Amino acid sequence: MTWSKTKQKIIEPAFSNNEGAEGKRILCYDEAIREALQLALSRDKRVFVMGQGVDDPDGMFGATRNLHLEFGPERVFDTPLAEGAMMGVAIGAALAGMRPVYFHNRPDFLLLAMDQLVNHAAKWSYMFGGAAFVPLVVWACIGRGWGSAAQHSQALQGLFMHIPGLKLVMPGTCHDAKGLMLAAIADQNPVLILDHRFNFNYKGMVPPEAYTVPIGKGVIRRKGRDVTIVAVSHLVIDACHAAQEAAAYGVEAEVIDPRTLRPLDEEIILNSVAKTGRLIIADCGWKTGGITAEIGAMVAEKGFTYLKAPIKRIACPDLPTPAACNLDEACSIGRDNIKKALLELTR
Amino acid sequence: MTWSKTKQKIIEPAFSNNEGAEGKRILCYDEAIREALQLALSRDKRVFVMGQGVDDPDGMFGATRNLHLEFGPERVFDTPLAEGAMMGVAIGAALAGMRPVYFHNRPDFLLLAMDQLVNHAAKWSYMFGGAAFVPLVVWACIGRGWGSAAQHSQALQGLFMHIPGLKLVMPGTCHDAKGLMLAAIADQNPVLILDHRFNFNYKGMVPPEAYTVPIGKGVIRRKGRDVTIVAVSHLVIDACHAAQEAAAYGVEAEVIDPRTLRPLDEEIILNSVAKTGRLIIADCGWKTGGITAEIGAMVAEKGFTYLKAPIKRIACPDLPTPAACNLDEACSIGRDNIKKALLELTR
Amino acid sequence: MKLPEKTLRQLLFEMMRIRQIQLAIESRYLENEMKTPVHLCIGQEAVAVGVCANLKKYDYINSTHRGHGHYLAKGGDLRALIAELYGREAGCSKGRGGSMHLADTTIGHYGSSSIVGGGIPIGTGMGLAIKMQKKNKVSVIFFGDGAADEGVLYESINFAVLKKLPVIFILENNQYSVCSKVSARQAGDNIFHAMPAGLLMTKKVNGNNVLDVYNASLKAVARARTGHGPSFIECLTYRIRGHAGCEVQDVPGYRPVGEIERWKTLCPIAAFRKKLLTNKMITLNEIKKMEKKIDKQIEDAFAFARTAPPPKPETLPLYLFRE
Amino acid sequence: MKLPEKTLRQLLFEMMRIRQIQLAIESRYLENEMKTPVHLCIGQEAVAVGVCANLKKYDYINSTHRGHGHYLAKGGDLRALIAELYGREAGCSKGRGGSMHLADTTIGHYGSSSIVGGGIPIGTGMGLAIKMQKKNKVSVIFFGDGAADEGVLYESINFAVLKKLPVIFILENNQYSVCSKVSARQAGDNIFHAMPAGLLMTKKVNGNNVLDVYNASLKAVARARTGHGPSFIECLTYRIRGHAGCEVQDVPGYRPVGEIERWKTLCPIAAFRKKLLTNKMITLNEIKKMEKKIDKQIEDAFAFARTAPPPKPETLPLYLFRE
Ligand SMILES: Cc1ncc(C[n+]2csc(CCOP(=O)(O)OP(=O)(O)O)c2C)c(N)n1
Ligand SMILES: Cc1ncc(C[n+]2csc(CCOP(=O)(O)OP(=O)(O)O)c2C)c(N)n1
Ligand SMILES: [Mg+2]
Ligand SMILES: [Mg+2]
Repeated sequence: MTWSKTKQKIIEPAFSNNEGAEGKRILCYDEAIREALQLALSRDKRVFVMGQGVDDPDGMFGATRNLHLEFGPERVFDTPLAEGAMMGVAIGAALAGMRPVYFHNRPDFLLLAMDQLVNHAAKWSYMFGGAAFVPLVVWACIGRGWGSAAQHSQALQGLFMHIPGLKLVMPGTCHDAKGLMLAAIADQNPVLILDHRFNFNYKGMVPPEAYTVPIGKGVIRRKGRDVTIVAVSHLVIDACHAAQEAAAYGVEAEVIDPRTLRPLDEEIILNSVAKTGRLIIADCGWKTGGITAEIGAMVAEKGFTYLKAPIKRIACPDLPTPAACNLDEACSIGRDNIKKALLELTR
Repeated sequence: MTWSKTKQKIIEPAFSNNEGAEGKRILCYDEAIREALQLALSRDKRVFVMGQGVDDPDGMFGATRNLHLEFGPERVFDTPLAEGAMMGVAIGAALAGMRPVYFHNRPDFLLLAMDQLVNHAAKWSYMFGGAAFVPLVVWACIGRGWGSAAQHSQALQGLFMHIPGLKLVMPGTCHDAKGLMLAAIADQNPVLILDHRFNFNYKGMVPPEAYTVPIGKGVIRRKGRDVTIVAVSHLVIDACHAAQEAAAYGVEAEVIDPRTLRPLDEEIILNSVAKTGRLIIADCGWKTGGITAEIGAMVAEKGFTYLKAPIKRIACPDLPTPAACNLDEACSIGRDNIKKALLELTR
Repeated sequence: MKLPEKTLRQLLFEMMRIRQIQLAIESRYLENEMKTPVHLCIGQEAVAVGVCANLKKYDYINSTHRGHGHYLAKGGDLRALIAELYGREAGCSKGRGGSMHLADTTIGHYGSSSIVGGGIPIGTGMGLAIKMQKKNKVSVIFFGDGAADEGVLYESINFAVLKKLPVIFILENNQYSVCSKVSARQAGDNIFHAMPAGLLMTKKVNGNNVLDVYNASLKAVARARTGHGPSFIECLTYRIRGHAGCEVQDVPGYRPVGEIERWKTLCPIAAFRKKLLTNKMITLNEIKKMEKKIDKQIEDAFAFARTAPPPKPETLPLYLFRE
Repeated sequence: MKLPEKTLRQLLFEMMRIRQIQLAIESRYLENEMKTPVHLCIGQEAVAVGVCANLKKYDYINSTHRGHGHYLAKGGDLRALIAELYGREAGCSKGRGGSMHLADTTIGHYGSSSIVGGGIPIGTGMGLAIKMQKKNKVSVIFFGDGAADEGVLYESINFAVLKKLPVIFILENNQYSVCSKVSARQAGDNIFHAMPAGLLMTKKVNGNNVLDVYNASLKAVARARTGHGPSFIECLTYRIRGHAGCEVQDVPGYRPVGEIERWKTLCPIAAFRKKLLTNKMITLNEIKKMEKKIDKQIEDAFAFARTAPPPKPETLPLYLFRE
């Protein structure tokens, strides 16, 4: 596959209501990712997919279903439970000319691979003055619910956003899930994709051909003049709904989906705040030192003069996730939290 | 040792010039830590010290020197290079009633133990509704220089600040190094202490008795009305010097040493910004998603109305550390960066 | 070694109890009231029971995501277990842990991890504490064949042997990690069986034979208590149900045809029951009585759990730190 | 096996070259111009040389913080090495890596990690790539006894055996990790020697005898090239200098009296030199010539490195990402 020739789609179709979707092909989120993998595997023999359970009968969240049958067990394979070494194996394979896609069904397990991911993958190109490089895609699913509790519910984007040398991608639509996966595989560098489990409920327009969505470019999902909401992953759709509801009160929110957290499209955020003067950041990770911290501080540093009001940070409470569903729900954030913040900020 | 009876010293002696130090005892930074360990080991037989090289002839940075001779190899011992398991071993010992102090000579190596530290130590008390708890001190030395390069120069406080359930301590003086170590050992929870290598050049007044410095309380190191500087670890002294120099230009900076990053003493920062209206945050870790992000966003959220100017974030460039000393130095931050920011902000 | 009849009957009772409790959970799981990912140990009861029968209340155990059996065999409170599955404040982890995070410190169970292999070094550290405190306890670590893929096992065994810790590593080899067979993940026979006996006592036993498990762990416990260091026991067994939750939730297609059926015929409880009956150490009637007794306990526990209150929302931030 | 004289002389030459280069670094290190933590391999030359003599240019090696010998034995450029130590743009890692992070992709050296054990899975992954690409290469991984404490070794060997990868694990056992003796960290003999030969070829050799190392790795390479999977070779050797840097920087007190002196008498170069001289395969004069030749190379490299420019400050952000 000649990645450089892959068409780049910058314009994202309207997605929350699938406006203009008539006659377009609609796929589920897992199908969109699977199609990206399928295309990459067919077009580029350097690409392979590894990870615990990728060859399970159901595939990983459906996204890898039967790929091992189509491409053989050499190119789509299960791994031992050895997250530390397997991350190193993926790095080594990338160094030696392959394009591994390494799936993890929880980011919690990435903590076993932090040394390889942070000390090795993220630093390799720099450390050797560009002599070698690591075209590696690491994919993990975040999300909570059903009492999964403290070790199976983390949304660790706040950790990974701190690491120079690692690109961090969090798609919010089916279209982007496919296009960002292909962009990540085409990238010459380590890219971490975090997909929220809730996203797997989405359907959306997904063009059948191979296309990439650029890493590092955000998109405005809804235009508005009063408040800017930067929302991450599944919260993009929540933010759009909240904005819709707030519109009834005369508040017009602009919703930005950054799509990539690192590199972050600071410009799109600053331009929006320049217009609205108000900023809400919504993230499903922990608050302290997380995504909302970086984006908030960035605006307080570079867009201070635009700000007419304090920034608002909506994020999960700084707690391990409790199992009991009433407590778990009390920790979750979504449309209502965003709406509340919107109305408070414009009151 | 009955920790609850240990005297708490909240007032920190003037330290940068050792004003009022006549007749007081002066110790080096390593001696201060060693004294804390020595006191803890003598008073509480649950306390033990483990870590690679703690029984080396020189001890770890001098801070563990000969403790194994005084307390025996059962209580002060070297470990295999197995950071993942050894962190778990320390946790298990803590659960079963011991008080381990686990030394690491670089935080880079903590990345091998992230699973145990983040998924286990930090979550254990919450996960079992308080049934069990982990009184564990993890100590690591940050710092750069002499071409130590990408894997031996990281200052990873930005990562650890994101973790609920982990206390994060970064002393800036000899006095605090001792008092915070004792407070950490007395604490019922996992505490991570990060000491900067530069601190080991410090001398300062250190009372001989056992005392603790409260975890979660910052201190004003210099009073001023124009700008608030929150500076971490060795940058506290740099900030004081920068403030001194800026005073010649009529700028009076207030320097805050938070001492603990998690829990953060938000009040002391907000009160200061309420007075000065200007904020500089100086940290020796990476900028994006690090300490300066959280403190900046916190003020933009809770102290927005006090702010008269954009916040300034002084931190290391978002790069792995290069070996070549001229590049390494270009990455380091210190007095001059702070002074420059001070003058820019008040111009 | 001949065991007293009382012990044998107790072993049977404990296995039956764990089985019946698991079945009760399974049958009620689809009501969607236990909102927690359960991992049943149906078919593996002999391991937990055979090991724990050798332990004192004060000994430590460390368990996994598949931990109901270990918790119960060690003497954990049944009501508190079921309440935990229902996410209640009265749960053994106050509803904060769920099925994968059980604890009962009064019986030496300080909590289990759902990170595969996560408990192994922790149990090793508890062994270190025992040695430093000069106590006469042992620390038993249960883990699966999946955990044996993880390097932390190697590191932990090395440390336990190095320091001669009173730690017993129980590899519960049910041959699968989720849908992944052990042969797809491990290169050969477990390398630890090749450790010199003087350093590490190693044994491989039929994990579906409670007496084999009992006898092997009896030796390991004796060794540990007398300061002779750690042991490693591999128990070959089989998970009859799906990885997570109950039979109907199992994905089809990853196990060879007939495998489950064959292992059902190797049921550790049926075999042992038959043996005791044949040897006239128990009567059918007595077994019936046991079943009834257990059913009553189960009814009681579910009734308790169902009506117990969930945690109060305002308690959400509690327990992050110990004061 | 009888080796051609040329090969034998080459082995001697390579070892001498590495030694003289290390000594030159040591003697100039205290000038404080090489601002990078060096780890000399004086005394361990036979390992790097004995192994690499069996490798082709396109084969991969993966090394450690103590990597000068591996880099040189594999054919890495000397000027680029010394320039790297001086932090120059002309260094093999453009001055970004320093002594612990050497790379030369033209000779299959894709960079080494200073995280102990960090390179082990990476080299294993390079073996995986070789297999997937159906190339006739091998991937050699050098690591120390300290790295053998780390679980990642266990995980990596398991994976290499499972997938029959063309990987050769070279454990360079110099008996210390910094000041910590191997017996203070490892419970017994290395467990991998107990792996069945069919799965993993294992050997223990005198790492100070270059021919022993050569012969063992010759077999391992043949095995790997013919698709028979991985090997594990433990080479017993000794680090004559301090852990980091030179003799004068070594902390006294952690090695038994006389140990260093004894190992100095077991010098791999002196022994091999004597052997060749005795067998009349080389003359003293020829050795002198070799020394001179090497000295000239060294002079040239240092002269080059000293005068080479450091990286330009404005290049600081380069290379974080590959475009
Ligand atoms: C470190 C880690 N990797 C992956 C998982 C996902 N996971 C949960 S249970 C499980 C199976 C573990 O198999 P095994 O240890 O044999 O235990 P069993 O389920 O068979 O009892 C896996 C892979 C996890 N929880 N932790
Ligand atoms: C994971 C990790 N832990 C600790 C260190 C600190 N350290 C650097 S070199 C070294 C010694 C390693 O010993 P060994 O692997 O035997 O190599 P040698 O120095 O003897 O060549 C140690 C402990 C490190 N770099 N990485
Ligand atoms: Mg299993
Ligand atoms: Mg060594």
